[in-house]
Amino acid sequence: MPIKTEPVTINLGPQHPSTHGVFRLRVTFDGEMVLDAEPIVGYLHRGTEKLAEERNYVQIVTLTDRLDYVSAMTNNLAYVRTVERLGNIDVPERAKYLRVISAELNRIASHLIATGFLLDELGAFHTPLVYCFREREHILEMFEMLCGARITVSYMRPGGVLQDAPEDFWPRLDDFVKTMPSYIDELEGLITENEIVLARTRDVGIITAEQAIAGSITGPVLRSTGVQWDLRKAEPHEVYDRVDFDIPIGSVGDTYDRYLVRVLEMRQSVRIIKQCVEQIAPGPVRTAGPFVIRPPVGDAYDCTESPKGELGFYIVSDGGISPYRMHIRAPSFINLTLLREMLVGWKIADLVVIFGSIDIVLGEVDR
Amino acid sequence: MSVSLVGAQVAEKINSKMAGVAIDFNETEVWVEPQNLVRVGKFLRDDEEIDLQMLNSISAVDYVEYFELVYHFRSLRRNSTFVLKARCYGREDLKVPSLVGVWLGADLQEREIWDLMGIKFTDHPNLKRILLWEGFPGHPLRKDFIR
Amino acid sequence: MEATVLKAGFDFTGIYGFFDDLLPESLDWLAYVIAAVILGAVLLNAIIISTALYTWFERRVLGRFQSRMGPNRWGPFGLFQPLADLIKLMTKEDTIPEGADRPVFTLAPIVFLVPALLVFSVLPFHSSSFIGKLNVGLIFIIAITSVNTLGVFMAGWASRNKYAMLGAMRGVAMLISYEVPMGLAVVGIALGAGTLSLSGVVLAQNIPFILVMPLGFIVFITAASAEMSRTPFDIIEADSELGAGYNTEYSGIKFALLQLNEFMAPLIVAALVTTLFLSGWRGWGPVPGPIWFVIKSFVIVLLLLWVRATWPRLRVDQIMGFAWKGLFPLAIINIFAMAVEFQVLRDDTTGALTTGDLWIMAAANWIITIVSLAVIANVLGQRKLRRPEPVPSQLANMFADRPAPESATQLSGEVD
Amino acid sequence: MYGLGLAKGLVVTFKNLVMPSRMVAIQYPDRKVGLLGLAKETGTNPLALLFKEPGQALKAMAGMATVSERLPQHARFRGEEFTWYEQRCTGCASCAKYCPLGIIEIVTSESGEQVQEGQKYNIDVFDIDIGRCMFCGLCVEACPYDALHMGSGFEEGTYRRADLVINKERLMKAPKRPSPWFRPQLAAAHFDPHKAKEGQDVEWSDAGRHEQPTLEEQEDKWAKR
Repeated sequence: MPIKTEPVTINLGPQHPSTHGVFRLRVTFDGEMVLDAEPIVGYLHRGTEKLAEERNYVQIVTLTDRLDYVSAMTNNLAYVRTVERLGNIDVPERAKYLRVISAELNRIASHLIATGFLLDELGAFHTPLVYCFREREHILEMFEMLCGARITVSYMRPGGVLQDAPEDFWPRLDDFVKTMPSYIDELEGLITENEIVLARTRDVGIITAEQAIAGSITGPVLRSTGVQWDLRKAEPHEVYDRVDFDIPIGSVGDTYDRYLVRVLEMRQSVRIIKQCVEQIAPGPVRTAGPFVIRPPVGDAYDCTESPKGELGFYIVSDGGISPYRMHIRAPSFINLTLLREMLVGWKIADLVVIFGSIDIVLGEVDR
Repeated sequence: MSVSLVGAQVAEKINSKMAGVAIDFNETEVWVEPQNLVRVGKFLRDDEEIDLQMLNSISAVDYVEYFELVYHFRSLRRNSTFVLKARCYGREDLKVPSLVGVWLGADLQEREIWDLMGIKFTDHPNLKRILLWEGFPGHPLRKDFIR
Repeated sequence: MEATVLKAGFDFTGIYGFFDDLLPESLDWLAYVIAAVILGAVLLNAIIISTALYTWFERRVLGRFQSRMGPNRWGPFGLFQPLADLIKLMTKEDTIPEGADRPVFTLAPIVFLVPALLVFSVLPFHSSSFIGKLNVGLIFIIAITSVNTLGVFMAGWASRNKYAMLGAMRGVAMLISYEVPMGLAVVGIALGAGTLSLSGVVLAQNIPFILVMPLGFIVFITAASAEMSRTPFDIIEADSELGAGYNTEYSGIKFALLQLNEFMAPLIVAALVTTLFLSGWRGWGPVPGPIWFVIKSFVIVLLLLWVRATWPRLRVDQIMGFAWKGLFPLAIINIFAMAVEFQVLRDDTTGALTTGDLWIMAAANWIITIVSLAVIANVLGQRKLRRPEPVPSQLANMFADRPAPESATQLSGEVD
Repeated sequence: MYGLGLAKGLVVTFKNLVMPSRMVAIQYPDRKVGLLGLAKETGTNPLALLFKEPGQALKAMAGMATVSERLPQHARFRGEEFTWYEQRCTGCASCAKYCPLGIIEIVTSESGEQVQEGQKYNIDVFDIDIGRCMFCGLCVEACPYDALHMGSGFEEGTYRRADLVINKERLMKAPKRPSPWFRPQLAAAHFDPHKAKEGQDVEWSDAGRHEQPTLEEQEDKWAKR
């Protein structure tokens, strides 16, 4: 007598340890094998785009903190750049350097979290996660020096940054730049050559470069497929054209490459910060201007390379004190497009790992 | 810096292939009729010189008398960007052809626009609400949405 | 010498004799019962208290591995933490999910716990201090630890929860697979010791068996850590995948029992490994046997903790592959080598091995171990550790609009 | 060689186990100390402590002694104990206007008192609902007279939401320890609200960016116009 089997449908989430927040994945399994997967988002939808329509341009900076809440600096950067493009606001040199330094610090912090949680999903009993958080703590403390808050920084303003870094920030940053590479080495020693990690991540969840580009995938996920594309080089904003850094890429486009690209990017970020510290010169950090900005009628789209991918803001101004419409091109959200293609055919354990390697933040997915 | 394709040139190219499709243009943008979106999209993607590989972002703006769909494209090979706009008039029962067949990346973004703006994308494989729940009254990003 | 120190307290015959003298002739059976109850109570409490202390120890050590403190609030150095946990779990509502198989759901924690406790009844903590003087101790242990599988499946099935069911199915597959290498590793012990009695095994270890059969040790400790489902083999619980696996739906005192079993498992494994491979209570100097036993177990526990703190989890198919393609051949090699050596070296008349024979076996087995491990690692492992060099795809060119800078050709530079 | 990566990982975790510099956890709100730690905390040597306070010393040896501990904060920390100077406040409600959440309520009335700049207003109500506050600091940034400053606390837990509304009386009574966040004059004076002791409050005259205008300046600016 043949044994009758049938596929099982499971809702992974919204309360599940490895969905990075309130995310639901409706998965159909055949035993352990994934037959179908559908992401269901929206549990953290706060209507940021609608809220922005009734706030003035400076107040929206606080909203952008809460998009990708593990890298608020890059969100601020993308937003204020769009407003500056819309309102033709100049930025002082020193502010540009401070922006790059804080954005790169935040990129390291975000990639540390991505790596830590990826390893957590691989089942490493939180050890790499705690190590990553320990290093991230240094970055958060530096943010506290810069702007008084650790996560929701609200540091940047259209026309510069809020305030200059305090005196004790610079020795701290030097110390960080000096010690961080060795910590990354240590993290790599724990992970990169670990045979269990290799067995779990190599050739798992492959996407090709063509697929990724067609699916509008950006960021480390795109670069892991071998596409050397980074907005910091392609569209050098702020001072990225004055510093020397490389864009690491992966060879296959699997989970392991996505991890490796992030680690290599952390090293490059340290390198950028180092050069910025050498180049930065005293000066004003904010263009004098009214607190309430009234950009001319029109629209503008600007994007920066956030740790998750291309973060873009499309703002339509009607000449008033608040945007007529603000649209956020959220990389985490759009990177989910190919989730099904990546997951189908793999096992439950791989599902969790592949999903973790995309590195989404639900604040940005749901906005 | 990424180069923005010149609107006039692109409009000319589109019109030379499909007469009268590009109805308006400015420095960096081209306007087309919504029903021509898929044709234009295929052309923009496959044309050797324009070569827009990636659909970067789709936004919809409610200008009260009409809705404007804003497509931001990017060519990674040529490091160029381009903006395509389409206006659809009316408030109810708006229908726009879906670009999922041309760029897969339109999938979630079009669902989001249907959810928040209420513009239906025909031929979309899975046009459901995405951020709000099924049965939510109205489309909140419209200017006439009242809680 | 060591035999005199703790003899009276833990010896069954001693207690039995004491009560036998005390009670009248017709109540001999009562003396037997009293002795059994006393010893059972002492042992049970000792195990459960040491498990409780072990939970504290594990959490503290894992905390230190992870740059944390671990529990240190309750009592001296946080030692009362297990008590607090127990009170918390006991006062929580004991829920049974709707549609669950209630009797099975209730029975599962007990089915879990009893075999784990039974294992201790045959372990020789001291030359005369074990309770069941079982002449088939080895087989008893292999048999009794297999009951765990039933518990996993009962818990997963009765919970009426898909996650629990998945965990249970994984658990059954994995636990049954790892029984095989574990059993085969024990065969090597039986060959080397010439007996199935656990005290006999200890007495036969003139040099610890870890030196005589390193391969057996590796197979046994790996299979045992899979049996107790800890990283890298914790797919049964797999908190990042299945929530909590088979115990998803458990709460209150039932969950406490499951946790008790889970934390008892490392102690069992450590005690077993100490008995089978580290010559049990035997040691040097004036230190009494039980202390040696505890020290050796402690080392094994630390080793298990260290591994738990470091390595990620394997996937379910990789775990099965590892059992059948890795550990199983190793165990067979171990048995084969031991059998051949035994046949060659044994005394023809008594069939016993001298200490010198054991040393010869050790030397041969170390060579076999290294060679076979290298071979198996190469067969099992991805020999192709090198990956294709990353080549920038032709689909993108970041410098299409301007001359590319010099350094742009570099792919992933070193940090200067 | 296969298996080397696993060993490498073990070495890394062992390094973290034994190196005391990697133990970075901060115990909050109090820290367990041993005998040596307690002696260091009280500024005596362990032996003297053992004689003077045997109870405390034994407790410390049993791992049960605690000393209070707080996460080191930078002076610029944006915290909740808002510092408000009624002498500086004109009731212009800039802060209320720029608050993204609209949680500041200000009610003013005419005082009838005429100063040279114009009429002075009474501030009847000045409520900050910190239960909904996200401490973005825009109110402080917007204040044209440096009357409102961020504070440095983060421990204001209450049982009722109503208690989280800071009203004018509480603001006036609170110790004046403003955070130097967005207040360069305080940062230049190296004022650290976490280290400030009782009585080291910042007077209202020192808290502003602007000098008090002299009488001549006032005449130039306002009276003669």
